[in-house]
Amino acid sequence: MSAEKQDSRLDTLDIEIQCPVKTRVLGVMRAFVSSVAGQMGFDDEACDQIEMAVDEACANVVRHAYKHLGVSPDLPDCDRKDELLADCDFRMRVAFSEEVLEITITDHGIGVDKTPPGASSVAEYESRGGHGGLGVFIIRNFMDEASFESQPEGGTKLVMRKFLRPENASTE
Amino acid sequence: MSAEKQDSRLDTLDIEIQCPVKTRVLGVMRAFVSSVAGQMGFDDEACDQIEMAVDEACANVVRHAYKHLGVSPDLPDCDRKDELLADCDFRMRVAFSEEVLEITITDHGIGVDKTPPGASSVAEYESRGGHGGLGVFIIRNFMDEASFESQPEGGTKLVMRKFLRPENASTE
Amino acid sequence: MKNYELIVHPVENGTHLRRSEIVGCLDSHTVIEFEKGFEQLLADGVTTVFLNLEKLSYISSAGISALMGLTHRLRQNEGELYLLKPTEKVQRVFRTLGFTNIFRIVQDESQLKVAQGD
Amino acid sequence: MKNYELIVHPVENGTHLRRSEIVGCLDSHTVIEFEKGFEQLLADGVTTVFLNLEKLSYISSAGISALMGLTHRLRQNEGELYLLKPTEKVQRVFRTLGFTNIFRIVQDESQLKVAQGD
Ligand SMILES: Nc1ncnc2c1ncn2[C@@H]1O[C@H](COP(=O)(O)OP(=O)(O)O)[C@@H](O)[C@H]1O
Ligand SMILES: Nc1ncnc2c1ncn2[C@@H]1O[C@H](COP(=O)(O)OP(=O)(O)O)[C@@H](O)[C@H]1O
Repeated sequence: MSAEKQDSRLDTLDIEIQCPVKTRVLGVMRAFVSSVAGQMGFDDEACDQIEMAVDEACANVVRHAYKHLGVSPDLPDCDRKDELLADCDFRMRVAFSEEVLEITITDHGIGVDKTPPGASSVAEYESRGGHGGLGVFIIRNFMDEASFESQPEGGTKLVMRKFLRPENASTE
Repeated sequence: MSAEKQDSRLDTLDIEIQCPVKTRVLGVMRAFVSSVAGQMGFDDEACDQIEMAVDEACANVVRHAYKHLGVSPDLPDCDRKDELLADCDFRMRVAFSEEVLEITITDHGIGVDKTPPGASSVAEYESRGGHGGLGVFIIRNFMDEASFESQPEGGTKLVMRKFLRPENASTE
Repeated sequence: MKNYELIVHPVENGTHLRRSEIVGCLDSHTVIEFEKGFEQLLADGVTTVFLNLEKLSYISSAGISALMGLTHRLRQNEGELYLLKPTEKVQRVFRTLGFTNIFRIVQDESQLKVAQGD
Repeated sequence: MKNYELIVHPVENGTHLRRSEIVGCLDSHTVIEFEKGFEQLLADGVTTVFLNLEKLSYISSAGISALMGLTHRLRQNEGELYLLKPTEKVQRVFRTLGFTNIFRIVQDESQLKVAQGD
């Protein structure tokens, strides 16, 4: 029993990253998280899905969380307050244990009222002319669980989980 | 002037990672740091060198920093205190600005008296039968600057720098 | 490592067709430059675009959304955006999300000749 | 994604030669398994090893040190470790650090025949 317990502890992983809200961090976050997912035994398709869900979640923080302060690549240059960039950061915690990869992304931005609905289907998304909602649709579809919460101190916390199962595990 | 200042601020990057002292994080740290170096404009050879220096530095933390507590993959199973693993972590801060990539790796372990000398050359390393010192040799050779410091609170802080110059910049 | 580039090949025969290629990734960081590149093509009167995706390493919702916007605009002028040879990774994303019915994806250049009607 | 594997090909003609191959990376995490694999070969009386490095994606000082240890032990028995076709990335590390004079690196299988004397 103790040996088993030890092994499972050795296999766990818990890493936290703190980073600025810039679109150029997206590629770095993707490289990081797909490396973790690969290490943890997910197959290529599952790694790609985790990579994409994380990219969408981080892109939302960068684009939406601090827009009210004037920090977002979506704003026209004249409305952008780049001098506030230094105060805007977010954290990603990546934890693996008991065959679940849990990714928590926390910002101190404007928060969300409730879980953003996202597109209900790609057909619905297309009928609206392809504007908005695809990111949350992807997060919901590619992860097993995803929940957005506004935090008491302000900002959003998104917790996403994906289970390592025989059908999404690397066979190599 | 203001536009120039703004641009240089937008190009900076400052990310911090906190992670456990397990050899399996090494691959993840490498993927992360080579992605950052590539983003910042280093060419393939420079990215590989930064990747390797970081791997050596992290491997030293994992292998040596907490050995006195019984936490190190180098210890025989009977001497290993895996239950202490949860208390042993380290941080890597990766900052890029003014064309310098600065990587700071901090642990709370046993510390170093002074900068470990490392091998003076590969010939010398080989003459000793290939034991020890190659990691620090690689860090010194692959980075432009590297300095180890013991910290007042205990533990080691290693600061490494590599300058982005025309000869190690990606031309693509 | 520049992680995005849009290559537009020179006009071949004065038609409103342009062959182009993305190298790198298309995410919220690089999509802005991509959209600028395509505004230019549309301003030049191009109606049919062959966009080779063999070297597209990654696409996010921002990239998909840009491709959809471009598809819609070309179709308004009876044109089309042909996506050529996406990698297995990118194709899997299109397929899993349901974009294979929306985009005109072509794995084989010979199919493209049929599509052009010559 | 298993990030390390040592493949040892079956014995060909009862000699003390073994062909093998590393797939993945050789760092402080994977080197322990690598060393175990080679202890087994040495215990089997192997003196000459062809180690194909075409699929070795990364090597750290721990990996280099393991290769050196193995080289020394094989040479003690008049044997040799031949490193076949390292990638440009791995070869550059060997070259920059000065290991190209220490290891027997072979880029082309035909050189290997000469080395074997047949
Ligand atoms: N971290 C966040 N902070 C604030 N708002 C968010 C955050 N994440 C998502 N949202 C909200 O959820 C909405 C839907 O996001 P998404 O599905 O990615 O589509 P899009 O980003 O194209 O609008 C966003 O428009 C935004 O209002
Ligand atoms: N973070 C650290 N904490 C404690 N000791 C360290 C640390 N980093 C390096 N050292 C010391 O530096 C020495 C040289 O390291 P290195 O050149 O990598 O060779 P090796 O790890 O093979 O001994 C180590 O043996 C160790 O004593």
